[in-house]
Amino acid sequence: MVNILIISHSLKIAEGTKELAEEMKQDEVDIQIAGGINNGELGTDADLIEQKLQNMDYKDGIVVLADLGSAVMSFNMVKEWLPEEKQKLIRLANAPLVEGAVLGAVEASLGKNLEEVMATIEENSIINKNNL
Amino acid sequence: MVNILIISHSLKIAEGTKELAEEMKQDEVDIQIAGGINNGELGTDADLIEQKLQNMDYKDGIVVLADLGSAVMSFNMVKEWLPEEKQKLIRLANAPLVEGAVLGAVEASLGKNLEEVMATIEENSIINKNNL
Amino acid sequence: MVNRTKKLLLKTAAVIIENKEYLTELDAAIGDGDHGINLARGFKKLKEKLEKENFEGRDELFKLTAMTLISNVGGASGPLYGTAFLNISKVISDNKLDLDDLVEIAEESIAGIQKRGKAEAGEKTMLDTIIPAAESLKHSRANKVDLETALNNCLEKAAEGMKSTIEMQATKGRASYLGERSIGHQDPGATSSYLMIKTFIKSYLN
Amino acid sequence: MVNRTKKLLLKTAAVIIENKEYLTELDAAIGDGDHGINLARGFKKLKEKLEKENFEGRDELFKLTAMTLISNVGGASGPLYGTAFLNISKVISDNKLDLDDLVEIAEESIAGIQKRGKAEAGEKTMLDTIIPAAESLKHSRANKVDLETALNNCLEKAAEGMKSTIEMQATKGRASYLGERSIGHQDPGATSSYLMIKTFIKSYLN
Ligand SMILES: Nc1ncnc2c1ncn2[C@@H]1O[C@H](COP(=O)(O)OP(=O)(O)O)[C@@H](O)[C@H]1O
Ligand SMILES: Nc1ncnc2c1ncn2[C@@H]1O[C@H](COP(=O)(O)OP(=O)(O)O)[C@@H](O)[C@H]1O
Ligand SMILES: [Mg+2]
Ligand SMILES: [Mg+2]
Ligand SMILES: [Mg+2]
Ligand SMILES: [Mg+2]
Repeated sequence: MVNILIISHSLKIAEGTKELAEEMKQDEVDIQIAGGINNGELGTDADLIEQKLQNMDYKDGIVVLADLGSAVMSFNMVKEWLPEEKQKLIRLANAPLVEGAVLGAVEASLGKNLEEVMATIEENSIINKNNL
Repeated sequence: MVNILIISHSLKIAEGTKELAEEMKQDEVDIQIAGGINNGELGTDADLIEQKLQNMDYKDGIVVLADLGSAVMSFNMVKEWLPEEKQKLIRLANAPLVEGAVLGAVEASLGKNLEEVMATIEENSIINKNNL
Repeated sequence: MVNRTKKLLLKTAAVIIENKEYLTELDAAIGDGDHGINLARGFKKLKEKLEKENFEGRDELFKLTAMTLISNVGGASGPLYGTAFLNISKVISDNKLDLDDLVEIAEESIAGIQKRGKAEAGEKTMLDTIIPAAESLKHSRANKVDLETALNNCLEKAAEGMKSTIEMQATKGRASYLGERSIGHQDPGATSSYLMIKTFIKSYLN
Repeated sequence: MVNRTKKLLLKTAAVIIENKEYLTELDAAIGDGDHGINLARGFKKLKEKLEKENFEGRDELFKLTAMTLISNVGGASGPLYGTAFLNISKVISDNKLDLDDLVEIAEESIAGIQKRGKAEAGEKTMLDTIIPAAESLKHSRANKVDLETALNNCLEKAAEGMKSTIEMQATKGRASYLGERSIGHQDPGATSSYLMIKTFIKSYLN
């Protein structure tokens, strides 16, 4: 099963997104978060990202959702510290944080593979809010 | 100045998004939230959305960001209850919640008008996380 | 008339509250697992209000139902059922309720739900219960079927409609996220619609 | 040598901490107003660690600096400066520090920052201080300028580079959200880079 890591500058956003995504998952997808710094301030904690990526099961892949550029930068750095075969299985999605996490959780819990989950959440239609 | 309403199923997401967006704003943009139901449960509270839209200054327009379909449905309903000239100035963006709020707050605080703010946050490139 | 309608709405509230777990389980399979919780929260509030206040006309009762669901349900079914009941409140009269009225009520409900949710028949939603029920009423009217038979037929069609959602793939609402994997599960909203229609019809027939 | 470098890093920490408010104000104008806070948090931690531990070589010192900034800064400047210092730790030697070494250090810093941030010169970032400083060192080496003059020229070019960011439009980092409205403000990262370069060079010249 594909697992999901949510990286946000805000602990609240990360926690809320995890709750929202877990509501929709049908099966044992592991959704982890790395939110904020110092337990509540806004920022990215590279150590926390590393710790999560170290401990998550990555054999079927990990989809990473990040909010802003500096979170992406920290993630890219941490990713390079991992063994190469693991790096290949960890993918930063070109997807919106909240919407991508919710849809990604559903896709992953349906047993879709890494490519499939990525393809679905990277569709631009994910932000067409006016299209119910 | 264009103001911003953030509608999320999660109070935490709404609060965190407001904090993140306010960090970036350069001027007196009013960022309001309608997050969750019953002070913390996941859902959308139409009354809260109505209350926020009633009280916000809309003369330069209000950009609305919503997370999922049911938030959009509630918003559309509440919007129809408002006077027509107000309805025209309240726009639901085809934009991701968190990323749209942050970029929208910057745009609005630069004095951009409603059309300009909408155009910027509705660009698909907003979700190209891999493109620093 | 007003009192009978109030009793009907209280009965509906009781039925929804009784089925809270069942509806929630259905929603857990293809949604976020809250449909029963959502509707029970709304109808519990409605019950309290109905018990406290007195009402002049049926329109008032349905308007209260609409606004209470809108304010308290918290999920998509809030604006959907809320707008349906609001539309009903605009057309319902106090002195009669014949097949013409029932057709109008059914059509107004559908119009309200479609205004909010933009769904058509076959998208695995509450409409897949309500549209066949409305069609049945129209068919009965066209064929001058008596009211009791018309209501029995309508209930049968509503049940069929509800069950037809099992084989459908959802293309609206949260269940649509599941794509093909939404097939094989009965839609929670179609089920709550059936429960409401059944309560209305049974109480009418008694 | 190791002790001098430790002192240099402590001095750098002190300078950044002194300029916390200034850097934060610069970031408030075109970013999220935390650059000084971020760096001061990182360098305060570095100071604590430097004071507590003993070090074998300069590589160790720069590695510690890198990892401490990476772990504690919390903003884009964390991975950016962190990777720069990490690269420095890989090339720095304990026995000499001539113009060749300085060019190598400058180039490695730039490579580290570009690896993380993918920016070029002219995008209104820290690179607009560091790239001209590196070019100046290379120019001095090519022209066999003596070390003291080379360092003075380098500092001048770094200052010019920093100031050149005022007229630039940001196309990387948070300031790029402002588009044209980022013009007219000095980049916070370019400023902190200048402060660091100045500290390195002044301490070298003393
Ligand atoms: N666009 C729509 N049109 C009609 N009915 C819909 C639509 N979206 C969802 N529904 C109905 O709403 C039901 C779900 O309601 P509920 O669980 O209360 O809301 P939510 O999905 O917000 O949690 C679905 O089973 C479906 O019947
Ligand atoms: N892509 C990049 N490449 C190089 N430098 C960058 C980049 N993005 C940002 N910076 C630098 O980082 C500085 C901001 O750092 P800081 O405020 O600590 O981070 P954040 O933007 O995450 O709050 C900017 O002034 C700029 O010099
Ligand atoms: Mg639901
Ligand atoms: Mg829900
Ligand atoms: Mg900053
Ligand atoms: Mg920051």
